[in-house]
Amino acid sequence: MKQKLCDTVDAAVADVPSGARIFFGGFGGAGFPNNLIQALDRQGASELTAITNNCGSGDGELGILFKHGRIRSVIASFPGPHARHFQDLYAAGKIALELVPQGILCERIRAAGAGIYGFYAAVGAGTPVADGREERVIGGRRTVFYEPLAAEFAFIKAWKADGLGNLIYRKTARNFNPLMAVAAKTTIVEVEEIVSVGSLDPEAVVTPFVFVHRIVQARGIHNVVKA
Amino acid sequence: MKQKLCDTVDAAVADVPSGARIFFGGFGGAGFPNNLIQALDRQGASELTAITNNCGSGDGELGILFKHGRIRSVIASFPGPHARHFQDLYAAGKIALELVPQGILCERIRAAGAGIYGFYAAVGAGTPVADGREERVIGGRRTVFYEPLAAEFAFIKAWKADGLGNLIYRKTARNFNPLMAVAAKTTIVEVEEIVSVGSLDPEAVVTPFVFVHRIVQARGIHNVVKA
Amino acid sequence: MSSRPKLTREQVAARAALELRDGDCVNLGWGIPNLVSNFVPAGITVYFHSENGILGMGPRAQAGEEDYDVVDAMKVPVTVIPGASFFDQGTAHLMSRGGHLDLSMLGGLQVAENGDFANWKIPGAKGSGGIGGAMDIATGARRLIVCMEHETKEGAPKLVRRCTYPLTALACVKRVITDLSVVDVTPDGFLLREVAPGWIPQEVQQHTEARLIVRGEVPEIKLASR
Amino acid sequence: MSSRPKLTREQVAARAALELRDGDCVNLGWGIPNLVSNFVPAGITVYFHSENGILGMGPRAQAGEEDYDVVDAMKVPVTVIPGASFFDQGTAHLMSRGGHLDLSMLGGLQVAENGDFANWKIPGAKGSGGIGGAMDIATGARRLIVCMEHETKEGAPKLVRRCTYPLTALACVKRVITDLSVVDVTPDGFLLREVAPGWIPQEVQQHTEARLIVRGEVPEIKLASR
Repeated sequence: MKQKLCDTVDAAVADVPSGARIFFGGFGGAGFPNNLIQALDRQGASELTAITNNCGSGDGELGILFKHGRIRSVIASFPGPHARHFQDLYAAGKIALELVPQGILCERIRAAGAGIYGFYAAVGAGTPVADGREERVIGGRRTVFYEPLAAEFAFIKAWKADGLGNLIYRKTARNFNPLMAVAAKTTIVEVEEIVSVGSLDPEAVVTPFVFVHRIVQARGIHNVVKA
Repeated sequence: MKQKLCDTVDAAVADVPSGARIFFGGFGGAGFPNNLIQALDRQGASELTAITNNCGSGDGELGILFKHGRIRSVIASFPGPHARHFQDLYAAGKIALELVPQGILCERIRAAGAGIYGFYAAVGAGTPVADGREERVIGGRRTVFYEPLAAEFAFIKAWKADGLGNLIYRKTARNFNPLMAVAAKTTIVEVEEIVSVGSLDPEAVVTPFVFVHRIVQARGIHNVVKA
Repeated sequence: MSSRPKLTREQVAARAALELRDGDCVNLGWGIPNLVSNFVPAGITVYFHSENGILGMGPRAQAGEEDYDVVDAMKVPVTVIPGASFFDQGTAHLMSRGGHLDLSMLGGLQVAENGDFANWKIPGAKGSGGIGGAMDIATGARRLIVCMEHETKEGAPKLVRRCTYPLTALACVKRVITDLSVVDVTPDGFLLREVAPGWIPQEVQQHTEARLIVRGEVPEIKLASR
Repeated sequence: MSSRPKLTREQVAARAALELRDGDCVNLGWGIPNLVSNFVPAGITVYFHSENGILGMGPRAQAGEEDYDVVDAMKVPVTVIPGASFFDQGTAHLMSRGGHLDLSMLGGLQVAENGDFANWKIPGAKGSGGIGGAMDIATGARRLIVCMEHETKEGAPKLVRRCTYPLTALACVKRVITDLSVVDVTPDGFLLREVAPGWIPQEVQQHTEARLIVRGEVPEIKLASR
């Protein structure tokens, strides 16, 4: 049987090489794999490509990786004005950025996991997002071609995992996490709690274990101090 | 507030016009909207296009609609050797059939609901499914273009609905039902039980109510006699 | 020029709230739209959609009762109402892009008389900018209402003949609600529906680059009482 | 020709079961593959995938304990094992088409020496035919093993130079397990790995249209003991 449980977040990210392409889950402060991100920072891999909705708040979330110059390229929907370290690097021309509409970001990630080689959507037609992209009129509507977005690693956060890697999420901490789980070669999840196999309701599982490769129970850095 | 609850299955399908294009959920005997199907048969609309995985077993499931000549066109993955009435009509040249690979059928339906105007997949390349379709090599792989599949109505089966139309399904009776729910102009669901708004766990809802337009509690024709 | 004041942001939001119908599923974007939920008319229930995966978002969480796993698209801890559901961000945008929401309201930088819409980038502004969910929401909206100031702080018109800012989506806006007017996008251009109290159409036109079509009497904006 | 019998369907399934590894997620198609779950080697756990939305499908339900909302792709009431999950058919095929399953086993009509595969339609057969999940599963399979009789009932070869039947998928088969042999698809063509007990490579070749590459001694098929 494949052993997926890792003892520490550091062990879980130990083999991430420089130059890796990584999904990072999380949105609006919820569902960020903050402990994995901190471990990756300690590990020191650099020249990373980050696929993420946004680029951190100050030193928080992805901020620390920008602060320490680990990331050279970003594919994101909304880097964010509070992503200070990212914005500094961007202003200095030290980082490449591809802006993707948020729902299209979701679909491009899902497509990579679903064996879809690209799709057309009306989103982005007539906007700078369409620059350099194929356009096609379908059903009378201007549409734009989007290719899938895969990654070598997904860093995600879930609420509970069983020992196999079946996952459930907590409320809006779900966000990008289940989508990213399906599209990475190696999906690494940090969870609040590990439960026994068979204790999750089969109908309530959001991410079936086939999409999960490493599981680590993380204690320490939460998204925010909860009330 | 929109009133979605229908008193009877007959009321729920009363306005389906001849020539309508309808999704029918269900797979392997589970999750078929059998009571809605029977009501549609009583209602008498004809020249229908059915989008479905299969075409019934004898008189069961969709069988009755073929028996009574209600359907003129089928888009299906596996009509089935036991779909006797369909097969008779097909052999007599009285019915049009488009065969679609099952997972592609799912994706084409989902695409219609998701604002996706078409996609490429390797599935079907080099097979009769690709006849008449655009092919494109993407990332070294031969792929085929698939357009979305929308419908005017979705006939689906769920386990429980609340009064708003939030749905949960039971085990493998889920199958195509949540996919079809998102892609029809009017989604009609038959359920075993209607529960009060607020009694379904927000995290367990599979089909949020925004996709559901009519709800009817159906008693009578079950998929099979349960043990 | 009129000496009457323009509407406050809250008043614009209050007027926008009159667009809500009982049972509607509605996405509210950043800016003035974010205030609209404070003015839902009495006696109706509106199911607010948040692109991070909520349908049925309720008011902000009370101090001390915040759950930081229940946040809106602006990171604010919120509540949910009975009948709410949680789902992933892709499903949230399937709803928005797929045309499943009854109504979407977004803040805006420019709206053109053909319905083109710009709300995410001011040319020359510093920083990376960001798109967020606006493009999916605007493109897929069944009914998109833009709520914004009628002019920029510098007095530049925002209801324009052609957008000069990078677009969010083509020909998507149905109605614009500003601190001076309510304007519909029609095949003929902008149709002036309502003016701010004390303002007359000619005055509003002076603050507008695009031509405003006026048909008969233009009533004053009625504010929601609450 | 050998006087030794060919393997039974159960024996083919038993041989195929030796391909299973502990913890594998596996889809089993119609025909001989459907029997494989009866021969899972002792001491390992395999998570069977069903395209109607199960990962972790267990044995058939006992008589009297059937739940007709828990069926496999052949409509048979089944059980689930600890760690199982239910999901919609689209997610089930995201798994298959997206390359997430460790192993897929399908029944076959023809396999070509370039790995092309036909399993859904016999030219001229009556009826509409049907594709089902086979194309998604075959196209997306990380490792596709075809389990079938070596020849048709009429004695026509099924391991062929080029498929003449309508294809299921291009260049997708990795291994074929038949009642006469185990054959791998390699860049050079079919490599004969094992032969049925009592058979020799030359005899198997006589039942095969495509050329079988033989490298050294070809061992006999060992059947799972259970």
